[in-house]
Amino acid sequence: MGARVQEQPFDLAQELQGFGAGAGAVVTFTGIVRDDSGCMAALELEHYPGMTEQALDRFGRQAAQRFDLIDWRIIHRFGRLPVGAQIMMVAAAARHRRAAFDAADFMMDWLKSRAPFWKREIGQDGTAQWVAAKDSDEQALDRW
Amino acid sequence: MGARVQEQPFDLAQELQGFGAGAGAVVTFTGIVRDDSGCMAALELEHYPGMTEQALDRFGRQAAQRFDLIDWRIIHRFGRLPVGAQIMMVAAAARHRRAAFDAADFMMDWLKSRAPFWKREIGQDGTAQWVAAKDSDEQALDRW
Amino acid sequence: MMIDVLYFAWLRERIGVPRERVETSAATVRDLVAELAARDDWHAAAFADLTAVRCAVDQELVDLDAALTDAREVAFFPPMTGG
Amino acid sequence: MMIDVLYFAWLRERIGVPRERVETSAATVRDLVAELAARDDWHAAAFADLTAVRCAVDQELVDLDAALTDAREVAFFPPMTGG
Repeated sequence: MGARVQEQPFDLAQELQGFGAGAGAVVTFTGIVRDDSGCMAALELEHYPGMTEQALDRFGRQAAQRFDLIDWRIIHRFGRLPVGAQIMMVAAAARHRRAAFDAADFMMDWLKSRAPFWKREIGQDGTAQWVAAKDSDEQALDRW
Repeated sequence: MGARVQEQPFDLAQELQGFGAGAGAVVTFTGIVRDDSGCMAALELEHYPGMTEQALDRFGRQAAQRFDLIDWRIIHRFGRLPVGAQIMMVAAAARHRRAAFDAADFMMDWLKSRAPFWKREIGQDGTAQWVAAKDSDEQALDRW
Repeated sequence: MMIDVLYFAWLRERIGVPRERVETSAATVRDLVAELAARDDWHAAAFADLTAVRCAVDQELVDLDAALTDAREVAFFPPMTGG
Repeated sequence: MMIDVLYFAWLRERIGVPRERVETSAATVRDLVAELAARDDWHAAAFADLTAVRCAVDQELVDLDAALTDAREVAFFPPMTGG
């Protein structure tokens, strides 16, 4: 149970060691740096130290309460992440499948537009461009 | 990409080695033997060799087409699985989050009521009882 | 024609064998079930409530009114509980 | 009162510093923004379109009409893009 913000990579398998004992269902989501344009080198993530940890912890605790989770984990990286690198992961363990799926989805929706991260795409030519927030991510919160 | 039916345990981390290169989102679901009554020792899974492999492969290929997956995997165990043991896993890799979540959900819904497995609960006292199919699992297919 | 008939889960337990080879001229799965149920009390018990029985012909799920033309393998089992 | 004002992402880039300490008697975030925007062209540019600016007071998201009573740290940034 818990949230972590870090620059270094994480190991999904290691994070799931002893995770969710007694659960019947574990759902994980892993976000990876994707290059849609074919000319991106990396994603650079800036965050708000202090506030970020608090926000992630709150999303996890809210999910735990709402979906009666047995265990949960949120890990989010910052810094320069090359194409193909892991950005973040959430994991949710519950007695039943639906709760585990919904909790992972819920944590992701909150992370997307309420966790203080800002992404910048770094091109292979060195140019940098801030990623705009999506209206659809904002609207996704209305589901909950 | 692919489905497997096996008696021995699987290692989620090993299954995800090199999984979904180029994807932006990976969702995994792991099902675990849960003891709700406090007196269960194991789950015994019987299956229909030949048909099972075909069915799982079809669910995976249907999910890949419908949700434009970059990669997918289904592993399902049979035999005697003690409380706490993994039963099965699905993994879905897609460009975007929604597709990866929905594909994992879709594969699970089909697995639940259309993959030829039958579960029997083995009590700590040695008694055995077939697990009845749930109407809600059957109805879940109407979503797709 | 000769058909391999397979049973799973409690159908296998009630009938007492996992498979048997039968000679039949049944046109549909339902006709085959009627023939099997007439064999003995165990078969009759297994097929007593057909709402609890599912069927596959040559490893494809079908309903009871499916034709048996060229079928080689027919399986009977309770509703599946995978995942 | 003295407040630490923090900037992130393109607000930080436009203003040119990640944080500054300001003496203010602003009652709300919106009042503070008006004071900051009046400082120089860079601040004015950063706050030109307030629909693109989000704010946290003492690390809690608030809207621009939130009071600043006892605030120690106020942060301005674009809409967040986590996950």
